[in-house]
Amino acid sequence: MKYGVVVFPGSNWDHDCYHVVKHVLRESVEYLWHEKEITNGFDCLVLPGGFSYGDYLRAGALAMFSKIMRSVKDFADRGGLVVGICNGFQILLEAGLLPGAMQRNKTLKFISKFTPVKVVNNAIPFTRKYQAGEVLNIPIAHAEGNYFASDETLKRLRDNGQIVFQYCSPEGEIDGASNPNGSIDNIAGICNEKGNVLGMMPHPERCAELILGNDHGLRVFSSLSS
Amino acid sequence: MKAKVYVTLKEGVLDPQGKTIRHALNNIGFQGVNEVRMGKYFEIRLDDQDQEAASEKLKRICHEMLSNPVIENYRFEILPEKVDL
Amino acid sequence: MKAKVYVTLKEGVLDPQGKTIRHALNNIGFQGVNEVRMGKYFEIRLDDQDQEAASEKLKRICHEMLSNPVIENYRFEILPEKVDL
Amino acid sequence: MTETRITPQIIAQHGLTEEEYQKIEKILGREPSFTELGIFSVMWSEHCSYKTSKPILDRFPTKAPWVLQGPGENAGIVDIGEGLAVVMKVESHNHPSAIEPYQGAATGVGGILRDIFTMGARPIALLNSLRFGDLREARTRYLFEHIVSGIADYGNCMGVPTVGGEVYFEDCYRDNPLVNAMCVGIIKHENIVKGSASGVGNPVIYVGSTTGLDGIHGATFASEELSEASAAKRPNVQIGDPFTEKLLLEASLELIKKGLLTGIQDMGAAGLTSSSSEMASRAGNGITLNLEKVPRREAGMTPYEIMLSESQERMLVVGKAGCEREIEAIFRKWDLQFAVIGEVTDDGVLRIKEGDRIYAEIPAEALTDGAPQYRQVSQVPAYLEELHHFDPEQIPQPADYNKVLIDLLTSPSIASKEWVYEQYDHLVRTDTVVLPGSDAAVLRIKDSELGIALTIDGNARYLYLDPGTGGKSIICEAARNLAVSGARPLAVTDCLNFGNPLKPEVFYQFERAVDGLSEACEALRTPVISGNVSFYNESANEAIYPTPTIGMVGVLADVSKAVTAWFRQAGDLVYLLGRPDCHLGGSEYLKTIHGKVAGAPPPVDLTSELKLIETLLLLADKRILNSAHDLSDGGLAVALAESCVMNKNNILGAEI
Repeated sequence: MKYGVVVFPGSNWDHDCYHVVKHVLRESVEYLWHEKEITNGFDCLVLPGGFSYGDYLRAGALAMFSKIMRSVKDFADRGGLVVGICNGFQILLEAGLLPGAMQRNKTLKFISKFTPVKVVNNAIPFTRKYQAGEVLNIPIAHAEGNYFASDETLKRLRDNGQIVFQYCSPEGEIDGASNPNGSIDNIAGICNEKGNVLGMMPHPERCAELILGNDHGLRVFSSLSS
Repeated sequence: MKAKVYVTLKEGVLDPQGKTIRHALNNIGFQGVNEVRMGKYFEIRLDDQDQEAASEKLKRICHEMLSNPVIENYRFEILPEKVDL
Repeated sequence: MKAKVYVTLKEGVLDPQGKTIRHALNNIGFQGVNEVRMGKYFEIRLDDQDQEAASEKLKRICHEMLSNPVIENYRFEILPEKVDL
Repeated sequence: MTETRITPQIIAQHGLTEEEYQKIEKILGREPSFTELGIFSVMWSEHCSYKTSKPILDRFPTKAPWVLQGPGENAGIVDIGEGLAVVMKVESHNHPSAIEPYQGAATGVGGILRDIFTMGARPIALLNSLRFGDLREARTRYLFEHIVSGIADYGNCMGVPTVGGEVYFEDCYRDNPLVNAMCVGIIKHENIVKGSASGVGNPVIYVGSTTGLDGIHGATFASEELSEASAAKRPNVQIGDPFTEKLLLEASLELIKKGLLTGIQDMGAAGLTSSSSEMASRAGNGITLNLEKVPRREAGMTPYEIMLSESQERMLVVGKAGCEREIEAIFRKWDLQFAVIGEVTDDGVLRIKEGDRIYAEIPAEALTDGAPQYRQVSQVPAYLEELHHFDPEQIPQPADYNKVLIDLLTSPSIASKEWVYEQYDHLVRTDTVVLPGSDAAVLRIKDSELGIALTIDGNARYLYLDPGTGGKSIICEAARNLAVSGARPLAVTDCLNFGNPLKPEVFYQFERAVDGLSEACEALRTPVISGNVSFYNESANEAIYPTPTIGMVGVLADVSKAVTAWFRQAGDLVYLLGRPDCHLGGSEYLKTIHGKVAGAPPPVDLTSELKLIETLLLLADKRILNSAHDLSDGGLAVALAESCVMNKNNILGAEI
């Protein structure tokens, strides 16, 4: 597996995704500067968390115009694996690679804490090594994670099984009480129809080593290897 | 050429900030505030002298960058340079 | 009664967002964008029927909550109810 | 070269005394120009020259085998082994935060971050110490909410985790909140860079945001130089731009890693003036600046305004001659504005030119070390006598101990600060092993077994009642917070927040506090490696409590041996270490339950404190402890309660 971690001006989590892939998974990985074209030979692109362009105007709004995004789109269209984490997810939404949009958390505050998340679809390349319905405890850290989608988009997401992760209670209940940011249907992560592009707000790279609390997030990456 | 751009949320799209502000206003004693919707306001200064060209350019700027078509509408007004904003 | 409120940064106060947006617009080929200033826009619906009372209330709402008097100015327009926003 | 005529009134409005002005004339051998007067007034201000506090600050112990850089540079540096070092400093941004809480606090974080990465270190953690008035007042809630979100937004955007801190509520801070921001970075010894303009002929490069009229201190009066219009346009609030700062961070580290520069410094207080004169004087060289090359935001800015502007997110870099092309390529990569605005000279003079007209020619050393030092009068505060007449016997035994414990646990200063730190990203960089809420934050270092522990502590009430003992006790508290977490305390960075030093009672508090702090730093072998002094903190023209806040770093030989503060499993034994004698003086119990601030703080026995620390380190090293928690505000009962409920996934009880 060859990973490419895209670095936008303002990306913060590029180091951490790179670390997990290189040192924990022991797979090959390279940084991809946002002004470069993507050469072939990559199996998975990671759009990391952070504050690309300071999240000015809208989270992820300005990063969408980086040169690299054109080749990220082509890569995805050709079936390449793309995962957007937190800011990366926001960029995928702004770029139209995933449907819907992010709004400010209902509390209007930045939220940083470990949060129970349920694996709803374990049939895409990123979630193969999870059980369906498995409850993970993954950190979230964002101010704009309140996912919105129109009714017909929501219907399509449900019908095609494109909802991959949902916020839940420690026991797995999906209800208002366990929704940290007001996201519609407690949505924490979705994929495109083909299932090769995943966007998720929780940070799997932050819980990929036991020393950091748990390794629930590691399988989002390790599911891709054989 | 100067332009004013208003970017607002589409009907039916929840407005967490507007809702919180209305709630806060009631808490500090403002009665009769039925609804608050929050959007973005831009003042842009363009070189173009010609109204048509400026309007064309603004359309693309608003559509491609300043607004997110999934959840937002935009409106703009173009004012001749000498008008004080 | 409906009101439109515009909250903008005072002159001389740095606007990092406006600066970055203008820079991004130039980068993607929009020439002649000299300045972008970003502010907030509110649409508020009030119970008050009387223009005077509404205006008085709006002044306090803007001063106490919608704007930060240290770095921001505000302006508002009041429109009779039936006008479509 | 003269511009405006210098009058006694202009001198006074620049905060300079008649004697100081005469000393300036002696240094220059002539009358100063208006721009020179502005430069002297800022460099000889209390904030930049420490002229009132320096004689006292010299009492701090600053040496130890592991100290690589003590006070005097952008930040202090300590060795932690394996060729690695920790860079650390704390700064205050109290007055700007009282004017505009969100931007004031945000730019405070921005400033302290720059002090760290200008030493060549990658910032890896932020902490903050905040103090407010009574939460029942709307203004206090407003300051509290906006200061916290200002700190959160800036730190989160920079991708540096905020891992710890403290928040206290005391009436004396009502109009004068305290915002102390601490930053820690990590660096390999060979990458350490000093803020000095070495290498005659090297280019002096300005990089970052454009220069505006914001934050120009000193005289705000009308003269030819400062037209009424510019005075009106001169907002006294600086706006933070964390995105530009993130670009500055990455570009600076890249420059340093590639060895393309000999010195770099943040344009902090007094902007271009302090950065250029300090870098020149440290290297024993001079700097010539051509102001027409300075990127600016406003047209028609005068040399006076350019030299004194405090616009944010700007750095001064001394590049290696010949490397200009590579340096500029890195700035372009990170889309940063830059300009070569001068060069290093060998005459030790700060020369300011615009075009070919010279506006200032001042020996750099006179600016950085020439300020006169003052011996203030010190006098025992009258309140001390009266407050020490406190007889604990007359405090009635509580009728309902449960209610007292609940009242203590719900008092804002003791209650959980989760509402605060949940707004801070404390996990970015995936190194945070012990999260906020325990006694100290612990971070791992990738590719090493080492760990570092961080805390920031203060107890203003103890110092109010006895500055000397209070000073000793907060050093011990910080050291204990590290030791209970399994880390050996190494060094201190201090933020000394006090009232007006010209008041003898305040100066007594300052002097006694520094003595107490010094004595404890000496005994516990935690030298002071950096710090900051903030005077003139007044509330309703009454001084705040004497409030030093102590940032301390400790090291763990093996980060897997870190210890946390919450109980782990039923059946474990609970030990109380240290002398269990009882003191109510200055306690939270006395304040919260009886509304009294009186008595003397508990006496401090430094030798037994050192023994306690050594014991805790031994226990942690042998992995005997399941948890360890420091007794501080609220005493034993609160500490036990906290250990029971801190871990929400595993709430336990305790039988004592």
